[in-house]
Amino acid sequence: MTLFRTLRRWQLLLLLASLGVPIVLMLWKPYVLIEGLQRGGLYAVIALPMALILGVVGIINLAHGEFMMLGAYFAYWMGVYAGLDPLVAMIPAVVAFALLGAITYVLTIRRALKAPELNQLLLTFGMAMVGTEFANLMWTSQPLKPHLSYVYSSVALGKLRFGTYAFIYTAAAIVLLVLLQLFLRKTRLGRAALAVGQNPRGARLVGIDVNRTYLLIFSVSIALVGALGAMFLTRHSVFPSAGSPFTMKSFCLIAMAGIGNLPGVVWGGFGLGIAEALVSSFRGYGGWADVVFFAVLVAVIMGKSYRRQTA
Amino acid sequence: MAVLRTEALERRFGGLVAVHDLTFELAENEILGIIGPNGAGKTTAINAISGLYMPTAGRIFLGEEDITYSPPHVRCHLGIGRTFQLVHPLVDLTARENIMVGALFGQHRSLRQARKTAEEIAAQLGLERIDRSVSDLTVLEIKKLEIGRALASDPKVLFLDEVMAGLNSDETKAALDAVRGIRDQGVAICVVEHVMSVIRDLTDRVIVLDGGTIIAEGPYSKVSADPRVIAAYLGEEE
Amino acid sequence: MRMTRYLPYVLGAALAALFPLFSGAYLEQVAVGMLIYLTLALSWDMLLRSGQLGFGTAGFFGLGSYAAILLFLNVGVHPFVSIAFGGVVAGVVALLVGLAVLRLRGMYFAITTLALAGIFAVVLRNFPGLTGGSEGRMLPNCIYAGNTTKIYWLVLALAVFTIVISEVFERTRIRLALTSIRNDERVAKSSGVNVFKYLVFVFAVTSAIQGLAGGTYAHVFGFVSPEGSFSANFLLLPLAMALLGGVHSTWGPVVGGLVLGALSEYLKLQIPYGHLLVYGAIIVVVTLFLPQGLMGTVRAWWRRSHVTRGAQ
Amino acid sequence: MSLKGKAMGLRVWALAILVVVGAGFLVAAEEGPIKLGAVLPLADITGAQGSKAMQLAVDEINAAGGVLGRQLELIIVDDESKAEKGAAAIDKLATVDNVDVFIGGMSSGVHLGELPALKKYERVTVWIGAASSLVEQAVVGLDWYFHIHPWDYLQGASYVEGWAALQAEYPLIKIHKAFWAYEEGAFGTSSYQGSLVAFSNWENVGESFKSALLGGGDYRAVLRHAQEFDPDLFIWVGYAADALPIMEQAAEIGFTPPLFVGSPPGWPADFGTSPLADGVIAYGMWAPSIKDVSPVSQHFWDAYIAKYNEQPATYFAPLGYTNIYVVAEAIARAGTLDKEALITALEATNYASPLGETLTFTPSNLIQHQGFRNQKILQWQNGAQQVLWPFEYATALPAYPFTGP
Repeated sequence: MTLFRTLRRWQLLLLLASLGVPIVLMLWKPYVLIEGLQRGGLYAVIALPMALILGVVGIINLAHGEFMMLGAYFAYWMGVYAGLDPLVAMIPAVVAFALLGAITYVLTIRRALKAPELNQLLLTFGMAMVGTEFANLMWTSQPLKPHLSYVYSSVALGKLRFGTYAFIYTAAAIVLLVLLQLFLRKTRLGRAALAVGQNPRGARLVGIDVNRTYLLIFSVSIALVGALGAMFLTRHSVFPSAGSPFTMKSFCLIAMAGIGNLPGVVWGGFGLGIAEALVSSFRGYGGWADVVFFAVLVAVIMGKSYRRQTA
Repeated sequence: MAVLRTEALERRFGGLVAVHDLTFELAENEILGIIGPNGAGKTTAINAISGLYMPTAGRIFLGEEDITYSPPHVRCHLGIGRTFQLVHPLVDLTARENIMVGALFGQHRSLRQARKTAEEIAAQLGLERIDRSVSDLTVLEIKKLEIGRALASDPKVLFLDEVMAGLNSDETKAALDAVRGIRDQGVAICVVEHVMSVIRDLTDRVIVLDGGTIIAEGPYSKVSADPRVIAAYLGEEE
Repeated sequence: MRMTRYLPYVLGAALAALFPLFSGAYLEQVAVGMLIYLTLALSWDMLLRSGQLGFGTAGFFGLGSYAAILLFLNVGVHPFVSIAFGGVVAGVVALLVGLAVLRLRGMYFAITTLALAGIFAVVLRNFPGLTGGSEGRMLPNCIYAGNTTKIYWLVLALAVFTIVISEVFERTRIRLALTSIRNDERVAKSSGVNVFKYLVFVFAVTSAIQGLAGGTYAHVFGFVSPEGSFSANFLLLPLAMALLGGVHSTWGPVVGGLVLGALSEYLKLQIPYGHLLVYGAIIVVVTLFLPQGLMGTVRAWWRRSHVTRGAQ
Repeated sequence: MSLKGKAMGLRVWALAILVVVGAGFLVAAEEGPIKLGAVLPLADITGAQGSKAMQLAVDEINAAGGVLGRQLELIIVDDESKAEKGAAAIDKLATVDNVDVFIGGMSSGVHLGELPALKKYERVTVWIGAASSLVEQAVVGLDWYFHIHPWDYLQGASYVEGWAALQAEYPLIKIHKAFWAYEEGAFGTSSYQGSLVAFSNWENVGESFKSALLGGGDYRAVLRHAQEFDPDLFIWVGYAADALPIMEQAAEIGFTPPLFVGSPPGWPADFGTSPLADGVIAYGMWAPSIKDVSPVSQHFWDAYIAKYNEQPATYFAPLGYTNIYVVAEAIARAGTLDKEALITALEATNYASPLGETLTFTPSNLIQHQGFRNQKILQWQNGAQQVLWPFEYATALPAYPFTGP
């Protein structure tokens, strides 16, 4: 009783919807829920490192998807030359991309942090272009994808048959979220990063090495997104422009959740994934999935702004 | 006849009540001081009256007009001018242009008139380097610029939020003269200040806020002796 | 006195207008592309001067393209009328959208405008009866039958029109309003600036310019399609041009547009395979070493050399 | 090998004779190379390999003495897959380089933007790309315009013919119901709509999906709808990036239609190495295996690999090669670069192309000079694409039905 009294009406509606919709879906179109969670997990997990960079370093990394694309190529060639499965190649990818991230930070981002804010947009836009064209020159625009038999494993429950492997994205999103939250709340470095993200000047005053924190967070994020590129490759083809749509999707998710709200990114990803899967589940309406994605996005942002004004 | 009047003004942020039951009047040609410990709700009160925050309850009248729910730019047009606690110069404009903003949008002057108004106000305030970019100006000059910008909108009521903070004694003295000069033009002034000597020398009357509401009101000499006021300030210092 | 002040502009405009006399069709065609992008870059910057980062450029460009072509094909008006209609439609839609979303700030506004562009494309694609669906619509004959010189003048007129609007923004109270909103919105409000009104106004005007550019582009190249007309190129390239040239002024985006437009064409001819890599690398390097953009750097250098000369 | 050598020898001789005859008519003043101006998207593999194959053909012809005693010069300009860049490229080739013939081409969207410029110069244009019938409407009545690639509706008609032939030849194959999954952009939609008309005797259901090329990549909703419909033939029209993921996701939900057809403009490099590929039907104009039945194709294959040390991976490579030879032979036949003579000579084209078929120009629905009209029905078998139809180029028997992994 007290619980309900403390909740406002909209919170109650939201709670009911977030519990009710999955239950209805579970009974009505179970695969929408399953595939929506899988698809949403992919959106969410790829958005998390971008959210981290935006939250702490404060830049919108337009080359985010390109780092993922390069990670996928890395995993592909690790498979060809070293015989590594992409999921195993995530380990060397973390190392390689942490290094790439650190180099990128030292050579470019650090210098741009002092410049007017929008320069970082232009800088990362240029980097995205360099990344795409580098891949294009090296490996042409022809898509590459290794054959992996485990990616189409599935189970059948009665008449319902669905893929199980793609839950790896759902799981990865949740695991990464938990790890990042633990890191940010429980470790010294993480707390320092949070402080820097909220107020770099104040953090510097209390003795935090802001530059080193930026370097760390940027490298970690790029390492993560590089490794996620390898995970992406298991179920998707890689080609030079494979990453750019994910930059946009990630940015949308972060805007929906609000800067610094990592759990919001994950729930938003799941929500959008399910919404898209639901629209697509009606034959002939798949073309409207994008509109649903954008409509949900705009509705959430507008709703939040409205609430902020009335609160 | 009061220039500005509030009735039981309240402003909440979620569960936090920053200002409540704030009722006061500002008379013509009066200099009113608002004092109180940190977090007493002084700046919130100014924000609510100037319209940056909408009040959650109560009423605000400017003269006869009810401005409780008017947007901030309309309140400016009607005659409420203000400065900000931390200086907020418009950094991409020159000093002159900063002042012109008030004249252009507060009083809807033409560009030429606004330029002239800016010159006059700068001269009145003793702001000389009028065509320099803001980054070249001293703290005192920036404070003058902020007062000038507020003044350029030709206010009936002027709120000065800690304009004396960070000035040395000579500068403070110059600033006090400037403020008196503004009052002499027929502008009612409301100053929020931490520096008690300023309040003592400048104000006709003082209201003391604590916990978002008025705990004492009257001339400085009377208020400063009020045990509740002393308690409020002592509470802050421990 | 007055004459000499405007002399450079008159000379520049005359030079631009007479460009076809000493260029061939090729350079005219390149200039047409550059001027379209320059127009978009400038309009994007005009909104940015209010502090609002708009990502709707491609969306309003595409909307204007479609409005112009559909009116032209279905009603048969003069191409100019249909281009103007494209601008009006984009402007009116922006006005309505702006009334709803211009309470948002920062990246929330940016992402919402981006989302709107996505929505336009999908909606137009899903009404194939009118819009031709995914394939789009084609003009039987495009404007001036492809005469590059006339097309150049048309697009130049569009660019000059935009430059004039931008200068009007720069030389009237609008500049002080937008700059104060950008620098400190609370100060602007308290100083009497009707922030919302100015933002909606600027958003509608710049979107209308983008719609005009879209309508012109569609008439010049003779077709509209969801993929072509709403291409992310119409957002990203203008953005890069404005930032590289230097934001918050008329001449920054203009110079950025000319420099990047010429550079991309030159690189393409020099390095057929891989010119985009060099182009991207140049953007990175310029961003790092000229953080104020080209015009900002020139202005700073000019000021510095002036000050030192004054001191001596 | 010897067959190939003989065919090549014949070609070179034929050219040489034409060259000598042509040279006889030549006015001595006509010096300098014959210029061919190509516009292609060089950042895409289609344009990159297409342009390389063009250069290969030009080098071969020049090594054999050129045309009309003059060398060929190939000038390639990147269109960057942008309409305005394509238009500027046409203007550059026409006014700066003063090319004699326009060749090249890829996307319909870019080509629509180039057409105003091409119409301005009215020079002979032999185009290998742009399949949309929207383009056909835009080039009605242009006597100097030659189009090599089949229009979208011609492809549909060709497949109707192919499936009729296959069903007649192999009675086991029966098609009554077809499900079309097409990418939602212009490419997929126009292919689907072009085919709908042609396949009116089937029960057709179509649904669009978002290609991985444009940020999609989840096909399961469409595949489930197809599974519910239970078609005899399932066909997806998308891009190479969709190929393997579609097979995986179909395997995931257990969707195994008797005929599983893919119709991308090119296949990913690894597709054949996946066991999921086995039995997948491919639509296309060309496959490497055609070299087994066509000496020209074999020669092209070997020469391309020898020159560039990579395999042709898209049919735009043999198309680019064809583009040059068609133009060069027509110039040689015409004996002049005069426009009317060249058009007449092009109309008489009869070129045994590396795509297998012999290229001639005949009228299509709206235009006079349409080149290829037929597609091929291929099948992935043991990691390679084999030709099932037309039977004259068949390299393997169909494997039927598709069983999945």
